[in-house]
Amino acid sequence: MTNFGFKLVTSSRVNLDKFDKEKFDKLLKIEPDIRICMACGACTATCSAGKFTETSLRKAILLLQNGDEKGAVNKLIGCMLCGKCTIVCPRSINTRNLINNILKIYSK
Amino acid sequence: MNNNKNILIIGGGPAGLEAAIQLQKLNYNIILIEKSDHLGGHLAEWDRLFPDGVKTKEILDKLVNNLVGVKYFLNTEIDSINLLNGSYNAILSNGITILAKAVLIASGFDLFKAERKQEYGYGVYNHVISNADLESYFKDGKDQRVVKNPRRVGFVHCVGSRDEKVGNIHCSKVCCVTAVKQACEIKEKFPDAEVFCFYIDLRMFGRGYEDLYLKAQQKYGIRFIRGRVSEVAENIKNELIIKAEDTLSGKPIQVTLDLLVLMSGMMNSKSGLELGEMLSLNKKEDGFFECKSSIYSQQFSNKKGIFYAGTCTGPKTLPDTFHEARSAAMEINTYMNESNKE
Amino acid sequence: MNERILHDYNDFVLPFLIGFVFILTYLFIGLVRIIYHIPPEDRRKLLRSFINPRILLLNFKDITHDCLLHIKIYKRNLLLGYMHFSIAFGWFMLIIIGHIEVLLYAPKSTGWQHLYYPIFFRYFLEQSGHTTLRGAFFFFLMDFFLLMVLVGIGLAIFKRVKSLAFGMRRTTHASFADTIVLYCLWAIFPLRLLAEGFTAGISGGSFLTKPVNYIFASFLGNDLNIMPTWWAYSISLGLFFLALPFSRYMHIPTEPLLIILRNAGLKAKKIRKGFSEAEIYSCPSCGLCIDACPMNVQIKNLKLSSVYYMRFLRCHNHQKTQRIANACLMCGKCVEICPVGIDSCAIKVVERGTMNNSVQYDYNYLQDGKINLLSLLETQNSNEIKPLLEKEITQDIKIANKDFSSKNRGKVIFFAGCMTHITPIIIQSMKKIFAKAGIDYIFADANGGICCGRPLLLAGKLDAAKELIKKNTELFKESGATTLLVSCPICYKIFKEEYKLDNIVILHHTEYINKLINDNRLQVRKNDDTLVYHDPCDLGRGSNIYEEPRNILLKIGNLKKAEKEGKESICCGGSLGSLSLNRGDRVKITQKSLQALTYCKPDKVITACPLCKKTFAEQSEDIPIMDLAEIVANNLI
Amino acid sequence: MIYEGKKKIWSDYQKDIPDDHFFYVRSCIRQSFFPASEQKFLEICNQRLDKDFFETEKHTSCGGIAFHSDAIPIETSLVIYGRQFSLMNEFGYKNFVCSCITSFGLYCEALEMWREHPDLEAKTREILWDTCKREFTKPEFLVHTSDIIFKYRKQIAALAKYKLINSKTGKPLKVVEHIGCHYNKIFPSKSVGGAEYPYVLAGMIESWGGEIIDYPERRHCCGFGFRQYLVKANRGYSLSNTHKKFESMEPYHPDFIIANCPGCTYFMDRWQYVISEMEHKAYGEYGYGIPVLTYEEVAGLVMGYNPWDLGLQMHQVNCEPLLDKMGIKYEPKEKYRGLNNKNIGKPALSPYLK
Repeated sequence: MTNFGFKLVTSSRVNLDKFDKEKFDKLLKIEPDIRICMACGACTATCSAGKFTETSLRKAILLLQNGDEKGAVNKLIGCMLCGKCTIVCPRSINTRNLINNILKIYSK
Repeated sequence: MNNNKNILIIGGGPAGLEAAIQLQKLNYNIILIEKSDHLGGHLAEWDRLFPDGVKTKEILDKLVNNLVGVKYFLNTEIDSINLLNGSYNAILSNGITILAKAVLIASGFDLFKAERKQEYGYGVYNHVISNADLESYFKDGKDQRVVKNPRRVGFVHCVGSRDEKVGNIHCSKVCCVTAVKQACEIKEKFPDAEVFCFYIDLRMFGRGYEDLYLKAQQKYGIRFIRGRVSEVAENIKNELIIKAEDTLSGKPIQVTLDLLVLMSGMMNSKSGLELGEMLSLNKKEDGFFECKSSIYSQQFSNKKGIFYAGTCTGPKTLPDTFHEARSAAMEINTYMNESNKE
Repeated sequence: MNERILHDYNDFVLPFLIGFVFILTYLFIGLVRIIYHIPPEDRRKLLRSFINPRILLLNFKDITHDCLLHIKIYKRNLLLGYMHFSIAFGWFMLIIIGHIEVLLYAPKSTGWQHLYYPIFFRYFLEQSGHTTLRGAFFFFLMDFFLLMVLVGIGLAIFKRVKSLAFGMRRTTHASFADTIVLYCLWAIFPLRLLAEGFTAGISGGSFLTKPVNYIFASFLGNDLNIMPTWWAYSISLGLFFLALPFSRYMHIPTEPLLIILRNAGLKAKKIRKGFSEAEIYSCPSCGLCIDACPMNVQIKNLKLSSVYYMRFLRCHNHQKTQRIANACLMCGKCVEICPVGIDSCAIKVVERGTMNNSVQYDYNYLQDGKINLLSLLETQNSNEIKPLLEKEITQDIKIANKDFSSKNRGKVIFFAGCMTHITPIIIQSMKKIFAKAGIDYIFADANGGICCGRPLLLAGKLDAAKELIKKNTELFKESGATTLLVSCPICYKIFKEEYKLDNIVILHHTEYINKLINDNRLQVRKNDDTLVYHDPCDLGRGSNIYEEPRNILLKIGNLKKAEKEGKESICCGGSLGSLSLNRGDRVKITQKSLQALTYCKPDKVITACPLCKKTFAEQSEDIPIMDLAEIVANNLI
Repeated sequence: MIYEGKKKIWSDYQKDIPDDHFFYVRSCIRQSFFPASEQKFLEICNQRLDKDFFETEKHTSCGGIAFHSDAIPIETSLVIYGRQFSLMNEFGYKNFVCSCITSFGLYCEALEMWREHPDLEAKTREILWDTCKREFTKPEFLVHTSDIIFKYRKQIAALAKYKLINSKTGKPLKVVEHIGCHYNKIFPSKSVGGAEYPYVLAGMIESWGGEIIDYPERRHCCGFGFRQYLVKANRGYSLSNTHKKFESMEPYHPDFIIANCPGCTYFMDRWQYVISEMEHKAYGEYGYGIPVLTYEEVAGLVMGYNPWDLGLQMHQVNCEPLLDKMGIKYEPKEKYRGLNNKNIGKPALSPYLK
């Protein structure tokens, strides 16, 4: 093929039609709290691991809902389960159980 | 009859009706005029009310039943009105002339015309409807634009509100919670549908609103996406393809919908504005009438003997409107007593 | 009386023999299984324990205390204790004396006879002439212990009807096997009484059997009834043995084994095999842990208590065991009050491991040089660190760390912990105390630290936990300090149990403050506030610190007792131990725990754990919840 | 799609276009790549419809490409526009028509700027006088050549030899209309039909018998975007935009694309070749591409001009299938014969694009 010196760039747009409902429902069965997050970011702000690395439950939840499973996992693998987020969450989401199960269902 | 007891109420919506009822109790002669062919204003087109889904009919029946003895004309507008030694002399479109000591303007609001936001394709695409359309669908289930068992339904908040492009920088206050209410109702009607709400800010300011929001997430699994829908298109199957950004994850998103509901905001009503011209009433930049004081005396206009109630002075919830109607009645009563003493 | 055997065998002993032989073989196989599943190093431990006199003595003591005398249960409730004691001890003595009799009076008896003579001796014995003193003595003893057992049985039956009298609010539902064994147990001794009663005319008897003999003989002819009663007696015994392995009463033979294993220093390594199997069969399903479990505030959660956990483990219902393992708060109360001393929490952690240890994690960020003591800590003269921190390259930082730590020989290093960072008042109070006592300390995680690893450990993510432990250990050693001071019991427990910090002394601030006061480096003023102290799970039951906080509080206000405290204290509900328990369930626990604390309407509730403080504070409107450090700081002179 | 709804919106964007007497300026890209289009535009307007469209060799490029790639400052550009307008004035015209969308956008913007910033206008006026000794003036009407063809669409239809109808099936041809962004997205009010549902090309297609198809990415830019194309490193973005549009219109099987912007016409045509090389994919039927025509070319075909006189051979994508559909007679071997009978050579073809 002729080399043009440039290529098609893939779009960064997320297509929600392609969202994997099955996996997500599995997660919902174990920890329905994921639905009630209002993305206030308190968890991320207080996160012990967040001080050193890209850990953010808030982002992970959003990425997951946008079908970016790998991205979500990467935002959580630094978690030390210390539980600060559970305490600051205004919606009292059971964050540790959520994190643990997201990693269980979506990693590798 | 005694003109000193005449009060002209303009607008047969919740504000007008409630004020009429209260003033009637104080033995004034009320003349209420309504431009449309029915009482109740927008309330009559709505199905259920936030936050707890009360049927509008209950409220409406209450109002109309308590209306006994109030003279009202439907399909009637003001042709001309002017001050005539201390009273307002109004000539109605049905030929009748009224001399009233006080005039209560309860002319209410017009819903923003969704088609003005062309990128959303209201009136152009087959499955784009407005919040009002959805309410009437909930009432009679007739609207053909709503497909059977939609897979995905979207709600666009702030259509014609907080939008300089259409000249409305103001927030219409009630659309957020209305959207959440309607989203829940959609899920009740179509449990398998995925529902998305596209918002700029969620303004759950009222009592019970936040609970409704939580319920929408928890019970109905409605997805709230912070980001304004930028464009809507139709694919070859006549489904809607909408583009927005999930600003919280900073990702542009696209989703195919079977139904898109536009949350049209509130604007001062056209007829109200015309009346404002006739009486040279002050407006604010948002197009709604200016109250004498935005904090203390909301019921007073810049003209003696002319009072306001309801959404003609800015977007309001129904409870707000009823409070205003009642306090307007009180103010008018005081005004009548004083001016009759003179 | 001298040996005069009427018959040396009768068919009625068969049911007993069958049952007895069956249970012996069953126990033998079970024992082999358990030993087989114990990991080699533990087996060695076990063997060593047999040649260690101290442990042997301990075994003897524990077995008599727990299996015969049931001391623990006495402590709970006298009646309940006596019931267990009388049945266990009485029966035990009947067996012993039975054997002695056989040895004395039937020395010629053959092997098989050795099995059933001691049980049915009265049937095979004929008394001739008048009773010798020695004979009478044995007759008396046998009747005495029979009576003792019968009283126990009586109580047991009564307990069925009215368990509250025995201090038990809730008990477990008995399985089919349980009921059979139970009814056999109830039947055995009354039947024995009847049998021996009928035979007493011939075999002789004492204050119990003789009267029975007279009464019955008087209105029903004697000889007719002898055989049926002996048969019934033997059958009930046989049935008892046959059903035993499938019933909760399996704990009777298993418990001694458990005691031996435990004293040998063994711990649960697998969910259902080896040591934990011994624990599973030792569980008598007494249900004491149902009342102990904080989750019992909700009926729907009753089945989350340890007794059910052990049960579901026993019948391999892992769906249920996993559910319980995930929910458990790990407050350790059930372990504390368990009469058999089963550490169900340890098994739960093992089970969590099977679910979570493999869950992905990535702590590489701990290894890149960026995280070092200097970047995290703060001292009074932090201006001395700043220039060091300017240094970018990790090498320099290492050097900087070195000369820094050399400065800190003998200093106190204060580790607040994650939880304490969201209750800053505790940190402020500690700083105040340091200042007052003029202590030169370094604040290890002033700018946020690394989690201690206990939450991971509790979640069963052992490998992950190890990485955090490794990094923290590094940092502490780097610091050059000799005392590690902690404000969070969660951290404290794991520092004590899992960290190898060599010669660094680990103290919780309750111990430390107590020491400062005793050394007169701190003075506190006394006022007449009534205080109640809440024992945090990990500090009290977890680390056995009960006295220090109370000593301090006695000096500050007048300390009242909580409804339940010390070993009995109820978890605050915020515990990181539970994974799946959601807000709704936790709040109910918190409220109940708070009730128990405030039933005497104290002015303040004091605790020594940031998590407890936070959890209670959310639910307590009028009574302030304070950390111990806080109240001390407020009352410094 | 509700047609009435669209019509309603179109009615909100009526642009008054004078009927006659225009000063005509050319497009750099068009006169080099589709010269026939501009030549035929004048021919159609002046001879066939006998209107008065005047052009002079004195006019220059608007400098738009230089401007958009930050090569010249705004002041310079404004003076260039000023000079064009004063030329118009000099020859006694009041209506200004340009054949380039970039220019059209810039002229609109200039007029707007001058209106909002009188000081800027004064400056332009001054420099224009100092440099060219010319009087600064503004046109009464500023239109684009596609506006003109739109205005005359009915007359053209009256003169039509062919319709945009598939002569074999009798069905209307499916047409994708693509509007240059700078025609209506900057000043929707200055366009025919507005930005969301532009009518300028749709109107022509309608009145010549074709059927407009409305595909999801119709709003999308062709991708030229100056910097995106001119800087090679960014060219991938330029290409990807076109690719996105083609992917989106593919299921509708359009017979051809009509565009009113020089850049769009050029890139949507040429990129089809590049995509076929990269993706091994052609978007038309039977391995052909989708022809991308200028409105003059379409008008010309409808009026029965010889496709080769219209310069259809200058396109990368072969237009024969379209001509066959419309039932237009043409001489295959004439295709690449230049005016001077020399062969002008054919464009390179990829194995994946007929």
